[in-house]
Amino acid sequence: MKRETMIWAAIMLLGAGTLIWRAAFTTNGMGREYVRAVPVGNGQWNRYDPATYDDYIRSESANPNQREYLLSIPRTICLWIAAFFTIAIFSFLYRDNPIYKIVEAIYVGLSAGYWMVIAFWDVLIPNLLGKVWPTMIQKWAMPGLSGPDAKRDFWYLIPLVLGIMLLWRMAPRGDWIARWPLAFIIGTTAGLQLVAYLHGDFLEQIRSSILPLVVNNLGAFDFWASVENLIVVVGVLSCLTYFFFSFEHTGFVGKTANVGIWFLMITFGASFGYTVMGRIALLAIRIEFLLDDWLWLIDPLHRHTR
Amino acid sequence: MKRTIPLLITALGGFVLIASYFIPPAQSWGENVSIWFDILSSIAFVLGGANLLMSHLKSISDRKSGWGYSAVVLVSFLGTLFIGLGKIGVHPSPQFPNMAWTGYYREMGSGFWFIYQYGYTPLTATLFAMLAFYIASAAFRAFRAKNVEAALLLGTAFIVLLGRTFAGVALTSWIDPSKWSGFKYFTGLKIENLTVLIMSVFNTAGNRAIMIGIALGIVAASLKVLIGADRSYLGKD
Amino acid sequence: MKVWIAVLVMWAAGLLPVAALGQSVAPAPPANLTAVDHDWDDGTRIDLSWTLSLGDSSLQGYLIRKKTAEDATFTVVDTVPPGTNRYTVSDLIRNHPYLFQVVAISKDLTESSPASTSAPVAPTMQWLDGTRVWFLVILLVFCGSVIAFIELARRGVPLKVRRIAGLEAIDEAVGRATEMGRSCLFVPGIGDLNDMQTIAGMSILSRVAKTAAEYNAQIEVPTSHSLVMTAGQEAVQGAFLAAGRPDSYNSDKIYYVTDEQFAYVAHIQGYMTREKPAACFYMGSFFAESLILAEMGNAIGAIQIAGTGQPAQLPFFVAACDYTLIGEEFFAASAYLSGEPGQIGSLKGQDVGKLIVAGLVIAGVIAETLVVLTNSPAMRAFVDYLTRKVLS
Amino acid sequence: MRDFLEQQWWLVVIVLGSLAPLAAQFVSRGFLPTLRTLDRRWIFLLMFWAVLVPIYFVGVTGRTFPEIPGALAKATFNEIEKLHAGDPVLIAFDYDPSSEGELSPMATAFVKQCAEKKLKMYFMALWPVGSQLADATIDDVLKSDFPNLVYGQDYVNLGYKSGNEGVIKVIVTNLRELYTTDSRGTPLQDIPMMHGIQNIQQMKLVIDISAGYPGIKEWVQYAVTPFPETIHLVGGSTGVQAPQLYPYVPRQLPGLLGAIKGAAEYEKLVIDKYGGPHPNPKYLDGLRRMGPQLVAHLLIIFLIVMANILYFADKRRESRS
Repeated sequence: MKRETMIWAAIMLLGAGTLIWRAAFTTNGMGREYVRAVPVGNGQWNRYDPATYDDYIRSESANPNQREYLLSIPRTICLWIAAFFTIAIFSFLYRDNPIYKIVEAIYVGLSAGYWMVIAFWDVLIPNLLGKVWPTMIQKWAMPGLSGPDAKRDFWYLIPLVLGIMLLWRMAPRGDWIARWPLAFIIGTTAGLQLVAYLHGDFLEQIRSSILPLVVNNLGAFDFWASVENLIVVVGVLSCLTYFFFSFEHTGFVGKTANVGIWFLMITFGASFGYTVMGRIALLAIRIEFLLDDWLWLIDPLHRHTR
Repeated sequence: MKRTIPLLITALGGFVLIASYFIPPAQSWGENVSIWFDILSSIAFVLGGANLLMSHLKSISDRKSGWGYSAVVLVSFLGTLFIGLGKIGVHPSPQFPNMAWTGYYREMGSGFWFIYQYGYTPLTATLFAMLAFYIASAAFRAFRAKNVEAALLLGTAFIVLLGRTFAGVALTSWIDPSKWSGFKYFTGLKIENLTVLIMSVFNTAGNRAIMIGIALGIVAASLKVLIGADRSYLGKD
Repeated sequence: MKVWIAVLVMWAAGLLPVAALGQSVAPAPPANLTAVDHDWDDGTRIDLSWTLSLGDSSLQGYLIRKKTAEDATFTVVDTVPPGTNRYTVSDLIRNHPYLFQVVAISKDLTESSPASTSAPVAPTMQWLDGTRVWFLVILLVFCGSVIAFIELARRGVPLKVRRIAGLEAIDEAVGRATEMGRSCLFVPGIGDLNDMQTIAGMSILSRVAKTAAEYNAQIEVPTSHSLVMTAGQEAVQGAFLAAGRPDSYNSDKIYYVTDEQFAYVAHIQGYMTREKPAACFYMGSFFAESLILAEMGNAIGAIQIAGTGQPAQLPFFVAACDYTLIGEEFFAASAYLSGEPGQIGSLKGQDVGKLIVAGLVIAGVIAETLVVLTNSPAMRAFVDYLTRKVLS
Repeated sequence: MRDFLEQQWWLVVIVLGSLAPLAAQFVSRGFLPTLRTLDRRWIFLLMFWAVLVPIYFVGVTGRTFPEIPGALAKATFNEIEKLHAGDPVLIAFDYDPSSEGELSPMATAFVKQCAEKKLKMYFMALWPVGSQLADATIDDVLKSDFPNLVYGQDYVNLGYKSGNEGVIKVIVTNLRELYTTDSRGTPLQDIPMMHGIQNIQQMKLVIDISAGYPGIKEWVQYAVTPFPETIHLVGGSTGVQAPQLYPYVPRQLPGLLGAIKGAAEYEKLVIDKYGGPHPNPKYLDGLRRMGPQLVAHLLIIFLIVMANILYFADKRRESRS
């Protein structure tokens, strides 16, 4: 254990040294974020759009006194933090460690807050308070909300009341009252999904399984297309047999169910194989972030070469 | 009172919505209920947030092992809430320069934008990217031809994977009708065509049956909830 | 055809001004255009019918246009092939008057003079949606059979159902966790309570929690939505009460993590490596995180049982878990586990549904094949009715 | 390759150094025993290098990995190849920036091939941003590499029209019902190449680059199905969408490029024929992005083979004992 710690400490020191050397003592450096200042309104304040080192150098060589393209210190710091996050998460693949634990804690807290902020500004304000007290919301945060003649929509008192009942759970007594909104949600979900799945998936899938077993293609018998249709129909029916609950999987039913399992396995194998490409693309994007955006080791889009 | 009324609410809510599907004047009710659901789930954030606060405060005050991480959770949670709800760093909307709160809370350059851009996004993308590693280790461990089913799973995945590389295409490129006319009956065996066949025939059949089954399962499960046969979500009293 | 080639040749030479097209002979127009409100709908459709153009056989087709009473110009709705003399315009605004026009188009795309409706017609709404009547029948048959079997079962008629491997493993898994003195982890997925999969997962949670209470095993339920946490607390509390151990219930074990999919997973995988639960259950709506969870569970050597109705995630659970409840089995699980006759009855109802599917598919396939083989118009009509009306 | 290894020696050292303990295990404990108890972290590490090294290699050298075009890419290429100079083709950009990674290499290559074939290109879009993406591709390919092509005579961007499949339904018989100007607002009668174009059945080929709805599926349903003899369609699609389109191949959709793999195969065909000895790197986007994909796929295939070798070796040993 002791030796391992030392090896890791050495690797980290070496890595940190390389980073400092690269950032500070090479011609191009690495990991800096540039911005372009764009005046907004009547020039009351500037918006800072992302720009590249390349933009900056070009504009600087045209006019050394330009103030349009700038190095952004906060964004540069944040870029390094983002790179740290990336490496910290990947470090979990080796083993659980304090750095991962810290980043995990940051991530959990940050994302919980993130979604609550979104729910507040995107749902509660426009869809609840904006409906129940439109004028107040207009005066405060959303002047454009539902036009100048916004009227109260009293239907929205229902979710408001249900919501308050839900929050009653935190009260010391009578927390059973929270079951009412829960029952409302579960009941309406059941109703909506019952109809949606039966009308959508169920009928749709039956309809698309109705295929001719003999395919006529421009007047000629198309053997392969016919075989394909036959396979689809047999496949659907045998998989359904597999799902049958009333019979044990023995005898004829068992054999058909077995064919069904084969179809399912082929389906799963195909989906698995097909998904690999997308997952690798995700990893490639992360590694490109590290090599390109942060380390400036590669530059396919010519963003940070002189 | 504690169980009967919720059961009634469940049944009433569900059956009314089912009926409304067939009655044109009521067909928009479902959408309204979906909006209400979003509102309720947003209000419920208070419960989730309180739960998060309490459990981490408790582990800090109990000095449980790893309580320091709980402190980190709390700091990042409250910090994000403060920056996001307070619209820190957000400028007022250009149309209403005198109203401080009119700016868009995710405006570029604002505090919340920084959190999104340099915290949320890289963290999410990196965790998502871990799948590339797990998919490799799962393939190594699970894809062994132990029986017919496993062999089919493995074989199909193998063909599809191979078809995604130039090696797979090269392997069957000798099936070329221009070299020998007899090959025209066998072009279906070329690996790229085989992939198409697997995806469009076998995969279609399997997925169709799964979807029909799921639809039936959802209908039966919904019905059990609505008629009160399954009331496990109500607890006991 | 010849005209067509001539047009192409002239066009290719760049000689043909648009106006030249207008010089070809206009086809005979359709006549007697009538528009009536479509019966039994939600007030968005109007039926058109007209008499065919005299030169119908040499047409490219008919062009249908609509406009509201206040619009200045007509807009195109659709084109239909020659020989068609009726059309239902859909996606109209309820109780809003419309005017319609039908013109014949010749093969060289010359338009005839239009046949127009004389007075505006407004689509109106009826109290029953006629397009959904067949669906209502299917719904009633299916739901009726589920309820009928539940009733039968409650009256004591014995119903037999087959075994499902993954479900019998649940007891074993909880038992093993108890022996090892480790906890059971139950992950209800990342769906909210507006997804039946989550609700079905809650049902299974209550059974697993009951088993855990009986064995006196620890159960840990991290959730990614506040509402799911609330429902989960109700379910587990109820289960502990039913098992006769209300004192062992600890609401802290059913807690909220975060709404963010991957942060939730980051937490769970951290929890798994640190606490090493002996049994992991993944029951609910899962997305890309399925493989992260299942691989993690595998690495710590837990027994893993998964069930979901997300077809895209089944391959990963199948590859990495000990048992996977595939689609319908997942929804059946809570009925099995409950052991209540009423719930078992619902499974029989589901089988009736599958029989309906098989019957419809077989009938449809035979009819569709006969259409190709015999070209019989009656068969054609039957298939059309089946696919367009019954299954629409 | 040798130059790369010599100049980037430090990467070689890191990669080999990190794998040295694994190699040592194989040597000291034997092949099968090591494989049997293989720590999955070695697989993680292999995967990491399998993705990182190709990205770095391609990024530094600008060279790409080999690619052999499959039947579908060849069919797509040939559908365009068999047209004659001056034939009109419609190119629909039905995607948005979120799928640019997969689709923009296809778009670039499609436009390049059409320009090389001297076809008349009509751009349009059913997705709001599609029109801008078409303009970007025009700038990138036509304006910089084919400066003698003239807007309005050799290519035109008709722009975006809302209405999804409704647009297709109308323009198959009457283009001017919906389009009266191009995307810049020029009336169609002032655009020379629009003279005589009444509907898209006059197009010799429709090329759709699609990321979902509306996209290839709608083009098949509302353009190819009603007019199978006059409208020919080929397309490029995202990996997620491709399986849903396979049922239309080859009858209604003779050519289909799926995901980055399809893009790379097609790029290879276009570059081999028209790229010259030193193709411009902007035509190699797909091939570049295939680098990590290829090595990672080969790694997974290799792992599956290893797993089965191990499994069958163990089975034989069991049955012997």
